Amino acid sequence: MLMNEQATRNEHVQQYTRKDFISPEAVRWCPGCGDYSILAQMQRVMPTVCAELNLPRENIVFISGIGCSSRFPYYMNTYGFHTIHGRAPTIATGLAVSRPDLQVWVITGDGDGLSIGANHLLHCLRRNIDIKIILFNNRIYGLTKGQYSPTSEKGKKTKSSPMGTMEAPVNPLYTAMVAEATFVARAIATDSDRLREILLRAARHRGAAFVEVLQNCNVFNDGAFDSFAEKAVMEERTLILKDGNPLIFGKNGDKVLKMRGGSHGLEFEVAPTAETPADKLVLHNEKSPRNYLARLLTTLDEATLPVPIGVFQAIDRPHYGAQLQDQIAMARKRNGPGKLFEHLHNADTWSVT
Amino acid sequence: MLMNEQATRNEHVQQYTRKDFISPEAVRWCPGCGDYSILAQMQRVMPTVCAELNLPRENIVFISGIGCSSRFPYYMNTYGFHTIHGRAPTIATGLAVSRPDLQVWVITGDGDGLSIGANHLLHCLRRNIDIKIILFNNRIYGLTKGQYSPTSEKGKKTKSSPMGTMEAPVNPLYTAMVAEATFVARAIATDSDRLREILLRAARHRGAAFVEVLQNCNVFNDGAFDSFAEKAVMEERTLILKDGNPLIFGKNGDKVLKMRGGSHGLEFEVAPTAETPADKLVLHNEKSPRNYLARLLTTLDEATLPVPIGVFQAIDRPHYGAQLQDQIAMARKRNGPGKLFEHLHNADTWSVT
Amino acid sequence: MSNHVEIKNAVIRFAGDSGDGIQITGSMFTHESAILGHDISTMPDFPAEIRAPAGTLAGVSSFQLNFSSYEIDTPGDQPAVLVALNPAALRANIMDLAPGGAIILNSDAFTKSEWQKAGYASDPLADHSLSGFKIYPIPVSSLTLAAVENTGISRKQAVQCKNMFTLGVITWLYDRSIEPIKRYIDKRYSAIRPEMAEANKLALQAGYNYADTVELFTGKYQITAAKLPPGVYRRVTGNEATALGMLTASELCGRPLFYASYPITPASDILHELSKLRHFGVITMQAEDEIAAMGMAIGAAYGGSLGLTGTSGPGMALKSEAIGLAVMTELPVVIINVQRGGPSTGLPTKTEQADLLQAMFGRNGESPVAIVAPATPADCFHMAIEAFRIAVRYMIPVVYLSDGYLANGSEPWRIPGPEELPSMRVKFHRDRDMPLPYVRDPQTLSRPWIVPGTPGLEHRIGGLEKQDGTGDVSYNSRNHEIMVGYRAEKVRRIAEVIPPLTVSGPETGDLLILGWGSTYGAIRHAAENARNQGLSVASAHLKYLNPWPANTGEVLGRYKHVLLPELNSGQLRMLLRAEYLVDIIGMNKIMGKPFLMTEIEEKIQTILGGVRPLKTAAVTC
Amino acid sequence: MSNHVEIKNAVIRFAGDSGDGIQITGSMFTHESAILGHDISTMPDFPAEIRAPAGTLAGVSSFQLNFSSYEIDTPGDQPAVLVALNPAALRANIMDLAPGGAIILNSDAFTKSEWQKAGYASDPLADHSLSGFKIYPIPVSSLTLAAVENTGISRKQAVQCKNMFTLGVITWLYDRSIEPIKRYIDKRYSAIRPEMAEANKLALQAGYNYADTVELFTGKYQITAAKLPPGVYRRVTGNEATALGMLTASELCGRPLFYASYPITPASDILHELSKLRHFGVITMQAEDEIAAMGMAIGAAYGGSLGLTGTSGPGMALKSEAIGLAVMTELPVVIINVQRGGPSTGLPTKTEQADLLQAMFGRNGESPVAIVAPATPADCFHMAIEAFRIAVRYMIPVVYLSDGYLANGSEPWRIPGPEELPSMRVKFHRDRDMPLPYVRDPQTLSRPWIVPGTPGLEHRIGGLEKQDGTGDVSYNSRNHEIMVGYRAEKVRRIAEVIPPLTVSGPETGDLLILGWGSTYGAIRHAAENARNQGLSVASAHLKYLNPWPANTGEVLGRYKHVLLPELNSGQLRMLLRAEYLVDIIGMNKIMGKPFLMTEIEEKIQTILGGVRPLKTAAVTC
Ligand SMILES: Cc1ncc(C[n+]2csc(CCOP(=O)(O)OP(=O)(O)O)c2C)c(N)n1
Ligand SMILES: Cc1ncc(C[n+]2csc(CCOP(=O)(O)OP(=O)(O)O)c2C)c(N)n1
Ligand code: SF4
Ligand code: SF4
Ligand SMILES: [Mg+2]
Ligand SMILES: [Mg+2]
Repeated sequence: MLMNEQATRNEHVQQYTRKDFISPEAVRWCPGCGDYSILAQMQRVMPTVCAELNLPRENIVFISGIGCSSRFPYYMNTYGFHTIHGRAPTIATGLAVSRPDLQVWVITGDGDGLSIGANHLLHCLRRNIDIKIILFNNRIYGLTKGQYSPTSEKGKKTKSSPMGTMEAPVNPLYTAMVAEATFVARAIATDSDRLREILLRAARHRGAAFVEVLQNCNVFNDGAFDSFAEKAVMEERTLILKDGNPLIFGKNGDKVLKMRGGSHGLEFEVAPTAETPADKLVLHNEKSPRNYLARLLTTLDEATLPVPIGVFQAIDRPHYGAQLQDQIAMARKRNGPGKLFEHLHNADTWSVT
Repeated sequence: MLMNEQATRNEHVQQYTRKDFISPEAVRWCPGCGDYSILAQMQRVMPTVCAELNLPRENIVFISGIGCSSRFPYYMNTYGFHTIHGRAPTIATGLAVSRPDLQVWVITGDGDGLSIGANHLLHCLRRNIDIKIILFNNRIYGLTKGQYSPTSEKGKKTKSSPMGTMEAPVNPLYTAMVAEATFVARAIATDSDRLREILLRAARHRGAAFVEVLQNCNVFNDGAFDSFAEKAVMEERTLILKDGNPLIFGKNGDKVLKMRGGSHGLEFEVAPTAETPADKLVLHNEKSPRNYLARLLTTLDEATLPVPIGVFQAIDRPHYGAQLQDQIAMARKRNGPGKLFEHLHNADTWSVT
Repeated sequence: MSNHVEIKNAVIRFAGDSGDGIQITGSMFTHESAILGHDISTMPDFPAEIRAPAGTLAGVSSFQLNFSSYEIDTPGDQPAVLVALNPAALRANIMDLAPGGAIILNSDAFTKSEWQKAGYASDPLADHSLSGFKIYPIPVSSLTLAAVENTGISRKQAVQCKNMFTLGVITWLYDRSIEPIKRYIDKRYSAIRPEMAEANKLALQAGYNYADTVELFTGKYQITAAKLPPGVYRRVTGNEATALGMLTASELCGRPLFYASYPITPASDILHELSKLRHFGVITMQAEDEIAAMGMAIGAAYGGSLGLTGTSGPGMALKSEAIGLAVMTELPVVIINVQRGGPSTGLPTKTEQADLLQAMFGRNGESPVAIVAPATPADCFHMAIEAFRIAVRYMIPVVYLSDGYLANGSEPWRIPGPEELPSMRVKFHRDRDMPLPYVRDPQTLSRPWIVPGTPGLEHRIGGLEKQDGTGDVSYNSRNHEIMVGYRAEKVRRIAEVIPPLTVSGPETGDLLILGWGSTYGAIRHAAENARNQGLSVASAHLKYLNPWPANTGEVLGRYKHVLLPELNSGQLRMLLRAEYLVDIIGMNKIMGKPFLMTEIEEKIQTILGGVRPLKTAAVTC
Repeated sequence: MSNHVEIKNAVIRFAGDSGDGIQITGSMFTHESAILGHDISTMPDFPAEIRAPAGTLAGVSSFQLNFSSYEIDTPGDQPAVLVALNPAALRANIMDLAPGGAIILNSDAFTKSEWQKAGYASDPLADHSLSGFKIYPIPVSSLTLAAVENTGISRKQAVQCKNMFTLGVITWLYDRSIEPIKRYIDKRYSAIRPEMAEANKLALQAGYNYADTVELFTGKYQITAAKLPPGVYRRVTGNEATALGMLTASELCGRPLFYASYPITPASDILHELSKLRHFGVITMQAEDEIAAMGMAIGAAYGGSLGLTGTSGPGMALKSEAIGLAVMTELPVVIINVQRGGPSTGLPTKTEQADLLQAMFGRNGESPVAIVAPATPADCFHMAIEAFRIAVRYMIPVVYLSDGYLANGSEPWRIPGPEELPSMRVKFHRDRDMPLPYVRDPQTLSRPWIVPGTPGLEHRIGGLEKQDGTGDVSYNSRNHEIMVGYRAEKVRRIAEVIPPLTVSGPETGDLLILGWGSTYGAIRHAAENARNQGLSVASAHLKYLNPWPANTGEVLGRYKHVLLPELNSGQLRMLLRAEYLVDIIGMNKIMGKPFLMTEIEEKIQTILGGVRPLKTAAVTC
């Protein structure tokens, strides 16, 4: 009855260019910050997103928490909401659920999303809210000038841990998997083509999409990802996930990642592709909802195994908003659309004359 | 320098009996509530805990949040702190880290620990704080009279979800695994012997122990676990984990749980034990820190697979408090023990005469 | 035995174990009283535990009803009749019973072990401790068991019918027919639990018959119907009326209602009520905590819905940071706080008014919000609408302060017609030529409500200080001062659209009793009684707490004394003293319970018996 | 050129891009000034962004220093000298420069693109907009590059040395030797980055030589050392002094310090400082959020440590529910709030005093805490100790209200000797014969501190209302009222152990200027100046905000007018008005900046130029 007038989307959306997504606000990140590339790729991919989904620019909203990364919405020429530390998923939930016509993005950092805000992240993923979450992981607190974050490696010395941290780092993707996220992916800020591809896939996904973007903070944690993200080593040290393909990586695909079972449980190992019979290759499967392999791929030891990049999981499950609309429709079918005065009288009443 | 006088434990602790752990407070749960059994087993196991660990009763503290379950500390004749909703792990952390001589237990519920308090749970597990967390999972909000909880099955109709819930339930044990908990176990409130055994093992563990206890709320969610926890079906429907043993269950161990790989990822299946060659049996291994199998065992589909009971993981990793004491020792070795007035003067000073 | 006594009102309290069905009994009798045309007011009281051990003081649940032939606004100070189903119920309630009052008790429950469990040192029926009261012992348990013998229900279920037996007794006592109750039982329970419905009716009848036969009572009481304004009535609790009011606000605004909440006593019922309204397009979400609920409401308001969240004190504390965000982004969110006893977890099932200053000041920085507070359960409907009327007109978060007493208490509510409701249709800003999200309406100072999806008005907002007009981030000093000023002034201007403070009683005089929130009934009637005794006492009630009605200072100035009873240590009093430099006299009760009329009447006597005169300094500042 | 001008104090501001090393330059010069025996006071100012785009207004960072031959308590109203490394730095700071003040600027940076980036419409050096000032353009960039040419560092690094060049110039201007700075550079940087240390020294020398040679300036300034009380001094910022004070409290109590915090500007440095103190057994934990940090501090206090947490406004809002738990369980926790501009995220790097009412009332229920507030950076040391002295004596949470201005500002601090510090050794309760955790000390009303591990005293506490004495859960009405009363009275009794409010200036008179927190210096000196002009003006400073010193009302009553300048909209004023019904005059600045002395002086003139007399009603209530 009180449906939103915005609920119907434009028939034909105008053709946008990258420039249409650049806001007038001057960008204020440190020179050299990895955030620039993420911003650029987002601005570049947006025209495609809008065209594909027939989405006008005004129906796009970026919602962030607090942190360097969370300044992102100011630079996108869309609707934007720079909220408070850790709470962006909650605000995005309220918006996305009440306005199914919008495309809602959440921008968060490793501190914003995994320290103060991890609980909201978890719950919004398990609700499968139709939002696209991009977590900028620089493994440090940038905006507050260099304390360790939940993703900082154990033993890291920072302003707040002069003798080294003592906690096991959080694994963002594994956490998202456990929280039943329907779309889970990882990208590297400097790996622009793939980053754009992944952003596009997130945009297409209906339901909660979670993307970790590894982003260098050149001021407080420079080189955090160099060991595998540097051009020179990337091919050897990363594993590009492709749906339906085996877990092959390295120069000319010469290496393969395999699982080994046995009395000590299950473990991963790397073997030469040439020595592995084709039928022994495990295939990556994004779409199997109970795919343990995809979950385990989020947990590979960065030091000894390749770092998977790409889409780990992309499954189809009705999102919260859709289920809610179903309930509304069902309730209307059952009770008729709500009529206020009828409802006010719908109780044991009596008259006084 | 300012070490706690309590830091040295008594040489010989008195012999306790169950009665020593019964507080004078009248128990106020509903008649028939599953909480009674958990309380009884805890009171029964405590004398053993104290004897084994040479621990005087006054060094034991129970800390809880809010919920029916969180009334627990009032009934234990130890130190107790009934804190606020969801925050027990934080208070326990402050206590355990500053008082390594104490044994600190956290009592929480599925709402307390996994809704409002999930973030603290996560962070205190990854810090490996030396506390023992018992989560009473009744898949409902008891104290607030019957709203759904994060562990309520999808579609559940409750006061706050008259048309059924729409979110995927949280898996407490899998979540604990992802949070790098060093001890992870599950028990059933009514399965008293095993419950006591598991409580004892948690007590022995140094570091963060996480135990989920399935507990019936006979007022708002009666029979939630009957499908596998009822005496008649338990043998067929649960899998009792034993370290180093294969995943055998059912009458006379006639069934075995196996993993199946392949193009659709990894999946579990049940097979007749008789038809499975001994060398194809996967063995349960509590102690392998990167044991994927143990993690996956927390995720079995309750409807189609057996429900594992027992200890999933028990690994040795220095706990936060121990690492902290190491840092303190190292700092003292490096700088000498702190001397206040020296420290106040330890800067560029000048004299005015 | 056909001795009929005509009385004006009756206050009766049902008490028993949590498992005894006291709340249902009370509700049924209330319902019937309302239908018979009495004015009614109720007060339930139950323990914080779901079900404390049977027979203990901790497990006692009670329900008090005042029904009357004239207009009332309180459940009554002292019950004249106490129904006690066990010794604990007696012990926990006896101190409230009026001197000479009647105690109807279940004598079967007064065994030694039971009275000991209740903490009695000797049998209260045998010692002379109850000599000031009229005692009617009835073997309720055994008579009930006998009555339902042949229905085939279990003994446990049979025992549960004893509340219906007592209801039968009471129904007889007030000279009513039991038929409406039987119909009510049929309507509610026949379909789901037919054998229990049958047993309940049998027990009811047995109780009625027993009273009619046994000549226990010396007479029956008759109360005529009250003269309420004409109209169609229903009974509502405060929580129900709040939910209905919020729904109505949404319909009046033409914007969907979005309610996010985390369960908490005594606010949860609002969530339960609103989640039944999917056919209205009402969205309810059970959030993971109160912070999330607040965030969701903000997100919904940003998107153009009526963003609503509700909680009680501890949850309110958690929301405070996010409320600040709503203040900064100037979004119309309503936050319900059903106050309970504090501090901390406090007394979850008891009432208190101690969260006013939290609502005013519980945020970092200069962070003003509007505050409204309903006065009675039925008034919740009206004030809920007011909350949203202010929120959308001024683009501001509004705190709606109810309390446990209002939330669970009930009274008859005259259902308004469409013509009685304010018009408050909202319009979003769509003008592409004025794309500035922080340009203010010159009258209200509100910024435009621009919702995502509006072409050409793409903009960014957030929690950092905003540039006047553009809404861009600004660290400029002068701008900060201006914006702080706007946010404060906006609240002040709300006074332009709220009704002035009105008084009951003389326009000037010796004493004004001022109140806010659920103290309304006790204050009003205490003042009325004082006037009936010839004293110059007026009463006035603040339903708008930030800002106050524009004439508040002026009204206070017209009386020699101002008395302000509050269920806290003087929170509103402090604010009024600071503003008007008037030496308002405080009257403070922090016992988890509402004021009794007599308490206020006594205070009036003390003051007008000749204490310190009102000291007034500057009335403005 | 050997024209030496003797002056009493100098206020100088360094300004440049965030990446220009302004804060370091300022610090070094300050440090040297302090060592030379001047009294000093500093005020840094930097953007909320880590590094905003170079050359823009948003990226400007500045550092102001007042150094003096007499005692000062403020960084000075208006700099007499402004060092501006680029056009944006000039534009962002010029309005604060004293009329006729000197501008030393880097002429290399005044290219068209640069002044356009700063938002100038024309070249400020070419148009006549700067005609009211003395301009000293120096090609700092090119001279620096030339000076460090042969050190082998990169061009980027070479450019970074230009701050040292300007420091050389300034050092010459104030007639100082550059040797101490060179030594300082050697000590700090030689070991880690020897080539940069070398380059910095070369640039420094070059600047000094340049000033000495070029005859740019008409003379040098000389300032004699200040007459500070004898003793050993060091320079401290407020955050450093806070950390040192908390450590000292721990040593004095003989209890370990436990600090849990979540990083937030401007409080983070306290965490950084305390985490260096592992050898003292100080435990620091970076919590997952502010709620957790508060919980951890409570847990530590429960275990017998000094539980401490620290944050700024938004984090304070988050802690509020848990602070309520500390109130209910009566545990000695200290909560540091380094206030910043609000509401919401507000102005993270700017100062404000707008969280006082949040500290007082930001919790559900009647939930009183003690509040203290340091007056100057060095005073932070003392008040930190006071916070814990009160917390452990009264078993109560204490809020310690610092602010951004104190936190980052610095001044010389005379290091106290052991004999100057209070004795505050704590004792735990161990008496098995009195096992009741809520039996109160008759004098302080504090409950005993019984820590786990104490045999025979096992007990349970929590957030539900407690039974007087036993501490058991109690829903009893009367008990609730008693306990609410105890918690309030306990706070009031703290007045017995805090020093009375003292005044500077006449004991009675026309005007009292009252202050709290970081406004101390500006108020004190403005009042002093007014007295020097023959006006009857006194000043007093409240360092204890809940409760106030016992004589507060009496002091206020001794003056015709009371003026209360606050960096908020009148929060303390409201409290004092409500308590004493005194028409205190407010003076409010909400610009993210401290008061200038002159602003207060002007206000004094307005008031004593003859406005409304003080209206007083009842002084007690
Ligand atoms: C309630 C609250 N607590 C703390 C802060 C301070 N704060 C701002 S950003 C931030 C962490 C930022 O880290 P991350 O999310 O990793 O973002 P990055 O700056 O690294 O992109 C913190 C602690 C705040 N603004 N609000
Ligand atoms: C801040 C806050 N929010 C909400 C509540 C209300 N509350 C009390 S217990 C509870 C949930 C209890 O559920 P669970 O943890 O599953 O415990 P159970 O009662 O089922 O044992 C809630 C929502 C509260 N006390 N405090
Ligand atoms: S501090 Fe780090 S993350 Fe923040 S803007 Fe600078 S480089 Fe980027
Ligand atoms: S409500 Fe449920 S969980 Fe709570 S005490 Fe009763 S049976 Fe137990
Ligand atoms: Mg980060
Ligand atoms: Mg539960």
